[in-house]
Amino acid sequence: ADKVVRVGYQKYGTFLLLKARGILERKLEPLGYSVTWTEFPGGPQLLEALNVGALDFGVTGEAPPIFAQAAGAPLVYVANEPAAPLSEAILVPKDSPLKSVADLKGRKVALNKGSNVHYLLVKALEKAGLAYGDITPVFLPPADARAAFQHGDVDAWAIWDPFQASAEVTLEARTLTSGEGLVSNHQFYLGEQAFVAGNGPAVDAILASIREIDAWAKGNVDQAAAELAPAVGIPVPVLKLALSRQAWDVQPVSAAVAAEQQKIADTFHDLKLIPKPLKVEDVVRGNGS
Amino acid sequence: MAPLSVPRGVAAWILPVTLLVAWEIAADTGLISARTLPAPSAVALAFRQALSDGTLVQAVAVSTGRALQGLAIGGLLGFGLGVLNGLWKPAELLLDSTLQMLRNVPHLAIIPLVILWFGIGETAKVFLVTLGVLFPVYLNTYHGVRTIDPGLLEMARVYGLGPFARFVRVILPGALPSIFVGLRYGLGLMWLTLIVAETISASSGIGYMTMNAREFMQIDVVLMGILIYALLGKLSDVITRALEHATLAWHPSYAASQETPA
Amino acid sequence: MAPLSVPRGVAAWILPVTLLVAWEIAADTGLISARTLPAPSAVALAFRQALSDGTLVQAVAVSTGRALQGLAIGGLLGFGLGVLNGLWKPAELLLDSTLQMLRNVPHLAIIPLVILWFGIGETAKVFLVTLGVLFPVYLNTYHGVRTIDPGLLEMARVYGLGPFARFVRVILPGALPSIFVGLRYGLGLMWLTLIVAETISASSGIGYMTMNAREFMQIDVVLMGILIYALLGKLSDVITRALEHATLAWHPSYAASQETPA
Amino acid sequence: MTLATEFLDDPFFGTGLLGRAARAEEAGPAAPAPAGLPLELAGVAKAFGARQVLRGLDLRVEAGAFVAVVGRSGGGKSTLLRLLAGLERPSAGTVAIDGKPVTGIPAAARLMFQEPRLLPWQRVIANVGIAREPGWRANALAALEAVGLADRAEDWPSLLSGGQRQRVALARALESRPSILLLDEPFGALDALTRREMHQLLARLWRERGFTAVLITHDVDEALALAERVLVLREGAIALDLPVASPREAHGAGEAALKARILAAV
Amino acid sequence: MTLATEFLDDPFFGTGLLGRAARAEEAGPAAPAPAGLPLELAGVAKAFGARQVLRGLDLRVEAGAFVAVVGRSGGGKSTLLRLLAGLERPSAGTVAIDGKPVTGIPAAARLMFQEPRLLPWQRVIANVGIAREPGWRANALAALEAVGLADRAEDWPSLLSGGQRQRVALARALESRPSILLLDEPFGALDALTRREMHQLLARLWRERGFTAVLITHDVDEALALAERVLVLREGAIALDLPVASPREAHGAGEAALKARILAAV
Ligand SMILES: Nc1ncnc2c1ncn2[C@@H]1O[C@H](COP(=O)(O)OP(=O)(O)OP(=O)(O)O)[C@@H](O)[C@H]1O
Ligand SMILES: Nc1ncnc2c1ncn2[C@@H]1O[C@H](COP(=O)(O)OP(=O)(O)OP(=O)(O)O)[C@@H](O)[C@H]1O
Ligand SMILES: [Mg+2]
Ligand SMILES: [Mg+2]
Repeated sequence: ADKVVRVGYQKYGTFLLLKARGILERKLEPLGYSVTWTEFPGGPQLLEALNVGALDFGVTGEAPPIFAQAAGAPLVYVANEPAAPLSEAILVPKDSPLKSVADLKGRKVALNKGSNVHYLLVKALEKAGLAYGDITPVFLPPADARAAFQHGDVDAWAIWDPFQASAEVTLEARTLTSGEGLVSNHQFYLGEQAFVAGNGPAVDAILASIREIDAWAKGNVDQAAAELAPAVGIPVPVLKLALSRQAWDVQPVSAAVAAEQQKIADTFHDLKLIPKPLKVEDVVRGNGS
Repeated sequence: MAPLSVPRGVAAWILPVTLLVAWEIAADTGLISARTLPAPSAVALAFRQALSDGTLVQAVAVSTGRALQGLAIGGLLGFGLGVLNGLWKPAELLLDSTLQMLRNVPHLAIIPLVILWFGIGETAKVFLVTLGVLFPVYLNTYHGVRTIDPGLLEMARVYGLGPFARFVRVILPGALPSIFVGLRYGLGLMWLTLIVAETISASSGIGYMTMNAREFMQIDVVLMGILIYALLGKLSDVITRALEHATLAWHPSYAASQETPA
Repeated sequence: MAPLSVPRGVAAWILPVTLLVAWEIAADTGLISARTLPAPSAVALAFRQALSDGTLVQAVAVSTGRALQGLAIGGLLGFGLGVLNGLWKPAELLLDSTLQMLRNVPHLAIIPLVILWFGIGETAKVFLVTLGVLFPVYLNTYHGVRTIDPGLLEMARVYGLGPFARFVRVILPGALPSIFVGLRYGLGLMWLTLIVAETISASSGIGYMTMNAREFMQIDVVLMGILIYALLGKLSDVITRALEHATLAWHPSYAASQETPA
Repeated sequence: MTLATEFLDDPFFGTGLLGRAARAEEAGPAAPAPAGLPLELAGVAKAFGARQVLRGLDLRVEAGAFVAVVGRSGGGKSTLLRLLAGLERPSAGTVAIDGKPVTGIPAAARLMFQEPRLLPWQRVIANVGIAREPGWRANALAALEAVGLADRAEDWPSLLSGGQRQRVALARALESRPSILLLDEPFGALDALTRREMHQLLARLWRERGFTAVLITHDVDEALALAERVLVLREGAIALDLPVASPREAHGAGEAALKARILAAV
Repeated sequence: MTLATEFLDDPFFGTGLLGRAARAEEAGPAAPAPAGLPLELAGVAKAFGARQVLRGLDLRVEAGAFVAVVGRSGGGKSTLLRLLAGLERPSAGTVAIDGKPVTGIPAAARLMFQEPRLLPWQRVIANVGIAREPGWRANALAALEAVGLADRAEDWPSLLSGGQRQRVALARALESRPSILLLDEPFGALDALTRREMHQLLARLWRERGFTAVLITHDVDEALALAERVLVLREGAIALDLPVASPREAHGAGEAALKARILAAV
């Protein structure tokens, strides 16, 4: 194997299972590729590496690729997992007086700026008839947000799995609303433009590997949880809850998914999170790239 | 090598300006792609933009406020502990080793604890800056106090100077050059810690601005942040130099450095 | 205050152990909830677990490798630059100000650039540690060299010592106490920078271990990481003290500190 | 010589009762003219590690006496003064000032060290008035004038010549007006003429103020010219204890004999 | 006195040709016995800021001469030596060694400073052999023995007494075997007997090695005892230039007259 695929992964997700099983290596070997795996603490960092050409392929949530595209990163949407709206939510402490999203008016909500829950919060407020300006956003990365949440510094916390599940189980946090009916919450598989354009068979082999692992995971949530738990450092029951809410069926990015993604981009533009509007469909695999 | 007969103020800028020009040329000729590293002119544009819409001034003002509070508290604590441990053996035995251990704990790692203790408000940020400034000031003050000429201390005691007079007239001036090194370092760390501190629920400040831009891959803004940090470093340097000049006039090496420009 | 007649090695641990015991008691009596801050015994458990499954040893080994490489490069560079700028005015004019500016640039902010330059491999991490170690060593070496008794340098020149002999016999030993302060600080920063460096695509090392645990809210592992950092700080302290003891035997204050335990 | 005659008109170093009264007025009633205090060393030994420097030294110096100590280089003279100033603890025996054993730094004694020990970060005048007693500036300037360095009052010490530094240290010791003045080779870096002026200055102040003086010198002539009593320190003990009659007489024939005796004892 | 006689048997300070040959062998053929070099100052002036220290000094010293310089404290004696050692640049005029103007530090000259300037981080013996020439350890030990400090070779300098430090500095200056030896009050901290021994040592070495010597001293007797020529420096110029016939004779009647002339000139 004289060609290399550089894959970026995060601790929590299908790629960790894939890596453990060696499926990808087996599928790419005949095509003359070897695989190097690189772990990243989050989607933005993963795409940062992809942007400067240090990575060929990776997986993130829905928000990071929008910022990467806005920054001109040479990325392509290759595929996505189905919607998993239950995998993100707005939580409140168990004894909180807040009963509905509308009660958030004038309250402090912790969230990771520019993440999928940022979009969720906007949508949830919209639905409850509140303006974004009616709440005070407190931007914190998950670990810090949890500390603030526990400490009572914030009234609510918009968060995704597995942090969401962990807060539900260990802090007995109450769900104000999940993403259901508000957002779709996809996972995206993203490739570097030149790599995707020049290595079609390899990309297809990667997708085939993901399909294989998805199929396995769907039927073996318990075992998947047991396998991931030591690496992630999250108790098995928590992980099981998180994984059970996840959708497992990788598919090419459809026009509908692209359109949803476009809505997120437009919302972020309205929030001035990105400086200029962008067209998601320009960087979807198969759409001329 | 040809003697440099340019004034200090100019010589100091030769290297940074050369680097900047080289970078611009490399960017303009396409040697580095603008996507991965925007040209200085692009950064200048971001600069002008941030200046004109007031975000930059506000960011610097907010960060400066936090930085100065942390500097005041951390600097005084570090100085006090340095003097205490430098002069009083039991304190040194009891505290120094613990301080050396605490010093080694990364700010990034203790952020959850800091939030638990201080919440997500300004206190937490100022606390982190305090920690950042404390240790270099402590270490250098301690070293400065320890290495004071014991002959001069003996003299002061024999000439009837009480502890306070000894401190003001012998220990402090003797340790000052070293304390300034600590201050110099502390002034730098003050800004560096702030970038960590401003990941705690900040919505303003240059650390926040830079990290936010990094998250969203606005490389031109990140570079602008880096330049601002560099300029703040230059500013700290100018301030410390002025302080040294004012207080170390008696010191052969400090006095000389000001008088002989080449 | 009663004289402390305990040996240095014991006295140094009084404070940390007291804190630990107080924390355990507070945790056991429910004064602090175990969820927000696990008891030391819980941390000890995490420690034993990590030790027995080998992850801890491996993490420390990997990090130590990176740290030592960065220390070697950064320490030598900082030392060299400090000596150069301390001795040779034109170099100081040209470089010092730029170094003071670079020093002020946060590691967190330049990670995108570092990835751009060095990729996501080991080089990038070692580069960051190098940067972290370079500046304290530079500043303190520079200060040490600048403040050497000019009378001794004159003597050395009059007695026919060439530049190398002057360096080895006058400048280096004269600057050594100050260089050790820089080294002490550098040894600390070495680990601190590593935690930042190990957020770049690492999957091993104590920085990674701690930050990962932080991300997934394993507070006991985070605390274990903090304790390990503290112990590494203690180790650095012990090493520097031993070095000081070995090389500064002539120095009244360093020699004394070793001989009079109270 | 011009300097020595100027002292007469000097408000600080004015002669006799007049000058002393003027000074007492200046400093207020809280600072009476200091009088000498007696010193006593009984069986004093001092060792640094294995090196026995002083062995069983017995010495009584009466209040207001002027004692000179001579001895070989490395003979323990400075160590003796450091014991009196409380900077060293004896390995055996006791050191007492005014009948009270010395613990800590006795407030009554001032030591002029063998090296100048000037604070490099204080101007010359501030070094002289190091204790900052009320009116120190005028007193320090007067003391500097007495040692011939009034025009260097505002210089940094590092710009002075070796002899000038020594004179600043001397001015500092004199300005502090102690009951016991310990001088460790105070004139070693001075030329013959300046040295003679300083002799006169010291002799005059001793007569006026009545402090107890212990002077270490390597110049036997100097010892004979200034002291009432000359001690020879040899092998850690007092080898000769010689009273000198009317010490301030000019070089006579008797002096040569004394000098020979002292040199033989050294 | 015991010390002075020991030099005769000493391999390093051995007398006459024998000693010199032994030394030359030791150091190899690359180090010939140094001979003195002439010095010349023409119209030399030196000012520090507004303070004019030397004004138009003219002086020729022949190769191998022994010149003593006396003058008031702060009169510019040390400055003169520093000019010769290349540590200061004249404000006007030229300083030349062996006909060549001094730029930088002349390799031929060694200056024994007014302060000991010992490296605190080197043992006494390493301080003496600071230049680390081949065979330095034996030479340094011999030099230390000559100044009576062989038993302190392995001590740190900070543990020495004032006079001992000065003798270490003297040993260092002698061990370096220069063509021009500049001595700035080398015996100021020594007692009369040690001083006399050091006089004999210096006189002997000068005779044996033939270096040019410039000695600053505040002791006129010392100047007369050692030098062939005594210069008085006053107000920045040479006020008296007095040749001394057969300088190493004992104190005679003529000497008193010379001394009186010198003191009058100072
Ligand atoms: N670097 C300097 N800057 C300013 N003035 C100086 C400097 N060096 C010496 N002087 C002044 O020059 C004069 C001559 O100094 P120098 O050391 O040559 O005197 P000296 O004859 O050796 O005196 P002494 O016998 O006291 O050692 C003094 O008044 C001194 O204060
Ligand atoms: N702190 C010390 N540690 C070890 N030895 C010391 C210490 N201080 C002095 N000595 C030794 O004690 C002896 C006496 O020293 P001291 O300074 O009293 O001599 P001195 O009579 O003043 O000599 P000099 O005339 O040369 O000044 C010397 O041999 C010296 O080396
Ligand atoms: Mg002495
Ligand atoms: Mg002089």
